[in-house]
Amino acid sequence: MSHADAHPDFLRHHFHTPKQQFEAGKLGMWLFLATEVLLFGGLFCGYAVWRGNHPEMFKYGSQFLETKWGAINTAVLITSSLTMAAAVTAAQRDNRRALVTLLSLTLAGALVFLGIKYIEYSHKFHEGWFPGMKFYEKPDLQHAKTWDHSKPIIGNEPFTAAAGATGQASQSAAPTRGGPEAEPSTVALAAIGPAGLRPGALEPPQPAHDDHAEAHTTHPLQDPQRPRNAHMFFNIYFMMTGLHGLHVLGGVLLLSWLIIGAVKGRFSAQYFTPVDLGGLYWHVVDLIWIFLFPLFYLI
Amino acid sequence: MTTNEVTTPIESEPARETNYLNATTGIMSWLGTLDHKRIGVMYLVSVLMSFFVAGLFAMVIRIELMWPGETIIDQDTYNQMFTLHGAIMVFLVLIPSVPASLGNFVLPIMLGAKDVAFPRLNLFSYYLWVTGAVMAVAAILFGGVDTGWTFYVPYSTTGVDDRGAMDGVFFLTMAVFVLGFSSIFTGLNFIVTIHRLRPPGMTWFKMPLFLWAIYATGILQVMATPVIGITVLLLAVERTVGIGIFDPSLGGDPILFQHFFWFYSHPAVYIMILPPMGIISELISVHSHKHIFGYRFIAFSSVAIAIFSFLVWGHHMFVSSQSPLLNVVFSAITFSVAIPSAVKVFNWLATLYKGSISLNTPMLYALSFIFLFTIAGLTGLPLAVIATDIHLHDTYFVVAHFHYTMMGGALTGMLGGIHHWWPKITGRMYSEVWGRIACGLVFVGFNVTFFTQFVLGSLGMPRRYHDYSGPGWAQETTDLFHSLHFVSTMGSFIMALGFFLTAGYLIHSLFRGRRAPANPWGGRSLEWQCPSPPPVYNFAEPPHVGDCYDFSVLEWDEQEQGYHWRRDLAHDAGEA
Amino acid sequence: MTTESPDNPPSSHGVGHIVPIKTLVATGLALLVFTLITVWAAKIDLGDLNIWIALAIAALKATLVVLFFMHLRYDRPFNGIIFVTSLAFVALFISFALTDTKEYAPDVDTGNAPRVVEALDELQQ
Amino acid sequence: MILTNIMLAAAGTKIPGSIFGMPEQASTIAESIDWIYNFVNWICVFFFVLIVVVLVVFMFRYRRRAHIASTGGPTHNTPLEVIWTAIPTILVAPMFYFGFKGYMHIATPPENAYQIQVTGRQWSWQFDYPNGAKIFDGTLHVPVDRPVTLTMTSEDVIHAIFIPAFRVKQDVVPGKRTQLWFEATRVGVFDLFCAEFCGTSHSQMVGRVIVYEEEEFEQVIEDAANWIERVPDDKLHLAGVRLYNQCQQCHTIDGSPLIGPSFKETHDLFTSGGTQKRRLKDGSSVVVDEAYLLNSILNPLDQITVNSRTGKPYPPTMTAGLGKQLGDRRRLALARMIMQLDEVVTPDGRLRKVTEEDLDLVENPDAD
Ligand code: HEA
Ligand code: HEA
Ligand code: CUA
Ligand SMILES: [Cu+2]
Repeated sequence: MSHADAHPDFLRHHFHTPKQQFEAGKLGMWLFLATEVLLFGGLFCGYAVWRGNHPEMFKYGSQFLETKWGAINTAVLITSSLTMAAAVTAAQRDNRRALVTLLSLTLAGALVFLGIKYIEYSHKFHEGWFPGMKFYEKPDLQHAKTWDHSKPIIGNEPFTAAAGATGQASQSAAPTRGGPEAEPSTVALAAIGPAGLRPGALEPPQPAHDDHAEAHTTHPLQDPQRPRNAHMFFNIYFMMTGLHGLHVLGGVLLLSWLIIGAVKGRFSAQYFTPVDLGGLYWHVVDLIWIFLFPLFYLI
Repeated sequence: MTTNEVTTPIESEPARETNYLNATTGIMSWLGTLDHKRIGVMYLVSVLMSFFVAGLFAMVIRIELMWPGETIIDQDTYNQMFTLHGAIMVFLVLIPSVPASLGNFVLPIMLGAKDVAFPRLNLFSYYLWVTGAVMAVAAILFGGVDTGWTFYVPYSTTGVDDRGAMDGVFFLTMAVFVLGFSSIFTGLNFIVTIHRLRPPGMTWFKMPLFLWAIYATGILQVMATPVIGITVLLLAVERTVGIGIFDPSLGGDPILFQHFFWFYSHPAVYIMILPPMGIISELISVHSHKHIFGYRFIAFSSVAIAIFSFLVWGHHMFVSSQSPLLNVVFSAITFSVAIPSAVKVFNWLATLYKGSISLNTPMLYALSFIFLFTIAGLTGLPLAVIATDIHLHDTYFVVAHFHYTMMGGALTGMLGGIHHWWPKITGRMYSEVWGRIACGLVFVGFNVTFFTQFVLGSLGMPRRYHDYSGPGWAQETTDLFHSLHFVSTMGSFIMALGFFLTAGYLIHSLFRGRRAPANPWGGRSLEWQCPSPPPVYNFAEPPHVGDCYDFSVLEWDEQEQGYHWRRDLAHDAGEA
Repeated sequence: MTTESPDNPPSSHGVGHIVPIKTLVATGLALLVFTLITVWAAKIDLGDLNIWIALAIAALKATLVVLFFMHLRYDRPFNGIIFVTSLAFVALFISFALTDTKEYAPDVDTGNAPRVVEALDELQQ
Repeated sequence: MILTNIMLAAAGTKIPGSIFGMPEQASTIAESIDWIYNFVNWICVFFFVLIVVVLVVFMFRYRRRAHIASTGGPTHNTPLEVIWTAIPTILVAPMFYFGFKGYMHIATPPENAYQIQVTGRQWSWQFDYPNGAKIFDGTLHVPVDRPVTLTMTSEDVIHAIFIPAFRVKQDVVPGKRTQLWFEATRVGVFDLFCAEFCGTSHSQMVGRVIVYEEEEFEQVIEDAANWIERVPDDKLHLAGVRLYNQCQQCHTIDGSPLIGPSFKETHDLFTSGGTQKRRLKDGSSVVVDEAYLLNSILNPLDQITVNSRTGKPYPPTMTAGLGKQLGDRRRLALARMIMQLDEVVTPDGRLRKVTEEDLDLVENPDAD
């Protein structure tokens, strides 16, 4: 019974050997990563289906994302992944100074990434690309400078949609016999759908008072060429990058905790499990971004 | 190792050896415990409480349906009742039930380990469960939820006029999210434990079948649950800010939601049934004192069910306007799940052959499991046949089917497990007589309640109906449905009485029950080698691992009212 | 006591495999190069092919990360199996769900899609 | 099921249809579906009986007699296990096949079927016929022995049409057009249910299918298309009674608020001649007159009313679709009905029965 003679501090009572503990942790982490993959998998599925249905939304919407920022962020994450992997090696080699440095570099990478995302997001918000219908209902027209106040932001949309759909419906509907009640549309279709339950959604926002009249540039949302519901592209964009961003945020906390541990000297060649597992997590965050980047920025 | 524990009559109760229950005291020693056994017990208590609450809702549903017209509650309340009943039963009760309570308790002991791989994660899972439960309560307080447990869009995303409201649906979906992670962490923990904490000699094929079942469940928990997480997250975001993925007016696809939902929720039904199936494998073998028949087939059938179950979710969507191609594919694959299930049923029967069957309470539950699950599974077949499912979908036939699986199967199995391990968990024996009576009542009541619903469903009674009379209803239809609903409700009263009794005698046994011997039933798996209740770290030294279905090494001790190792074999029993 | 069960074989060296920094740096550089390639490839208009090329490069990058940064190359195969399984399930999910979108009211909800896609294509040429 | 049937038969309830509890057969596919159902169920019965008999026999034959381990018996038997893995595998194949064939039949509507458009909304059905007839009261009129295709969509949430006697069911999905077809084989009246949960009054979204002989059907549809035109103006409020079916899920006539304001309340406001006004969600109030009524039927969301009992606004459940579909004259009829509510409600608070004579439609009996 070797555990009786060598039971180091870090070894939890129900494990027999450090190796057993390490491998348990590692297996657990891989399983957790599998759940992360599936969690994002759901979003990727939503992306695939939506894009399959509405390629035009994606084509149009992605123009407003800047490839530059996306590419820089990709590079940042890859580099921080590299430093993270190196940190693990440093820990395994008992090189505490290198460990602390490398972890700090990784953390810096995470922060830069978040900073860039912040720039991108605020830029988008400023342009009026918000996640969710809810926000489109009440655009702050009074203080906005970039769009034409006299034109509705989305108000026209569901209406045209409904009209288009009903028009089609009446064509494909069974022949109608003239009569006082043979109104053109027999099947009012879809597009007004659930919006019918939500009164505000259909009403064009009230044109604002015209005291900011100098800002009469047409906003992309008012572009007549714009495909229906094109702003919905940004919903999936915000959902996916947002959830990814939350994971980066989680990574920031994790890395800070690791750095503290490393400074205190808690890790060694015998016990570097937290660094290793934290690294695995961080790489998966990188991995997901590797896919998000082309899917959103490079359409 | 415990064969020489002293038997004591109930009257004079001497202090016990320290065990996990009395090692430390005070409420904090429970709330902050890392001991898998205590966590298991906390789960058990919480899950049973939730079951009673949801059961109460079920009784309200049944009473409402007893007569045509509005009997006790109005339409909206009714809709909330079945939603909460379904959601609580599924997410708070059945998903965690067996793995997190009984599994937590016996898994490490069965393996011969001191604890699960990640005790803190284990406790964290429990508190996630509690958080989920609290949020479910919040959902009730914030206006309730009336979407059905399936949350189909667009109904669930457009229920209120004021979007963005933090209302019942929001809270319930977030509760499901949190509960999902509780379930994920439990499954993850168990997989790692089974992989990494098996002591020497405990090979894969020496593990009790219950652990195989838990392992297969773990796969499902880890691989399927994240999808419900993202589903409810999207739903909540869709409802609060209108993200549009599922909203047809914004270009979304409501059918996509159903894919999302069932991608998890179909595997989820096997998360519910696999562990009870594992329990049944144990019970059948132990209580007929005979080696399990076809160990490997049973073990692999668990894994097969787990894997197949990922491929069949579309059978819930045959009439949803899913593409015909998918309908056909999903129908075909659905049958594949029936085969490993059939293997299990036949192997259990073969285990009984030439057994020495004690018809005590756990065994009665096990036998009724076989009876009920056979009906449950077989009625799944007409549902899997597309042509007939078109008629049966969303009728009471489906309701009956899933109550037979979930209640007649999963819950019956769990009750069998609770009775089986009760002496081990509490150190007390319950009243065998009352146990059998209650089991009989539940069995009879259950069949009267839900068998009737098969007929009701075939005849066309749609589910989620508050009423079966009213301006549009034909009188004959109302009368027909009324007679059947009435019978069904009568059955549910019998069933409720059964549960009432069960709760009564179990609680009674806690205070008055006879002291349990280490091995009252003659079980051979490792948990019966440690005292009842077990000490804190389960085993001082690794126990003897052998064929866990070889009962010939045990003998009955009249004085102790339990089994112990045959004296002539004691030397190689690995005892201290 | 050592834990040896069929999937717990004794290993020659200590805990975990040490990946040399050199390997890591090489991997990192390769990843950066691939990033450049993918940005460049996106600029060429290949129609439907573009997305697949981008995804293929992404998959390649992901493989590198998993194999070297995440040590999977040196790790127990079982961990790899878990990861691949999760990917397989995602693929399964997406492919089934996508099969279904063809059914999604093509005549109702295409809106002005074809026209806009054409217009955009023209703009880019 | 057989057992329950016997039980219920003893209790005096008549169960129609097959022994496995299917309802009467009234469409061309019903018979084949029932055949498949019986086929699957007989296999199930066989296995069930087999399993239970074996279970019970073993249970008693091998009852525990002493505290001993079992007398032996096999621990496994691979050939046997392979056999009982194979048998179900073989048996499910025909099940799938018949289900598949039956489904393909259900899923492919015949080319020349009679077309009816269906719109589902919370919580009523609208059926539109090729001749312009629109039926709102949940009654689906169809000819016998002629394939009928329903082309369906929903204006709000998912609904489903379910006609048990025809063995058909199909979800009605917003944003999508789904189809359902059947060919009735018997003249008669059958149930029609909404089978997908759609909110509060889901259980009241039921209707009838009435199957007619061909000539009678033409007549009914003809009438349905234009009866309202033939009602003289002074009888329009009575015509409103006939249209009230689709309102009753939300609007009572006895003053109690349901999902929407009671017609009684609206009527009282109207008769007050403007002295009492209706309170609106936005805080303002409005005089209830004919113009207001017509507009609220057409554009219900324009002016959302406050529930006078709770002080909260009514949910915006009523879509504009319904009011539009009704057409001018039906809207007028409903408005008149509200205005003259006291003339259409009997002293005991029920709606008056309106006959053909009342509407001056006698010479051409109407079956709407
Ligand atoms: C624990 C839960 C559980 C389990 C184990 C099962 C098991 C099965 N279920 Fe069930 N099911 C549910 C819970 C469960 N189900 C729930 C909750 C719903 C409804 C959800 C909702 O809409 O709210 C549902 C709904 C449901 C549907 C959709 C119905 C509809 O809405 O239209 C279908 C359709 O295929 C189905 C099929 C099956 C099948 C084929 C099995 C198989 O696994 C059964 C296999 C078992 C056997 C076959 C019996 C044993 C074998 C023999 C005795 C040998 C002889 C066998 C043969 C000859 C094949 N189920
Ligand atoms: C674990 C799963 C589970 C379990 C165990 C049960 C248990 C029961 N269920 Fe449930 N049920 C579901 C899961 C479950 N159900 C789901 C998922 C749905 C679908 C919801 C949806 O459509 O969204 C559903 C729907 C459902 C319906 C259909 C509602 C509808 O479609 O309109 C009905 C109707 O009869 C019903 C009845 C019952 C009854 C009588 C019990 C009984 O077995 C309950 C017995 C338990 C008790 C009675 C409590 C304990 C006893 C006491 C506390 C004693 C004293 C109490 C009294 C006498 C009142 N259930
Ligand atoms: Cu419409 Cu249910
Ligand atoms: Cu299923």
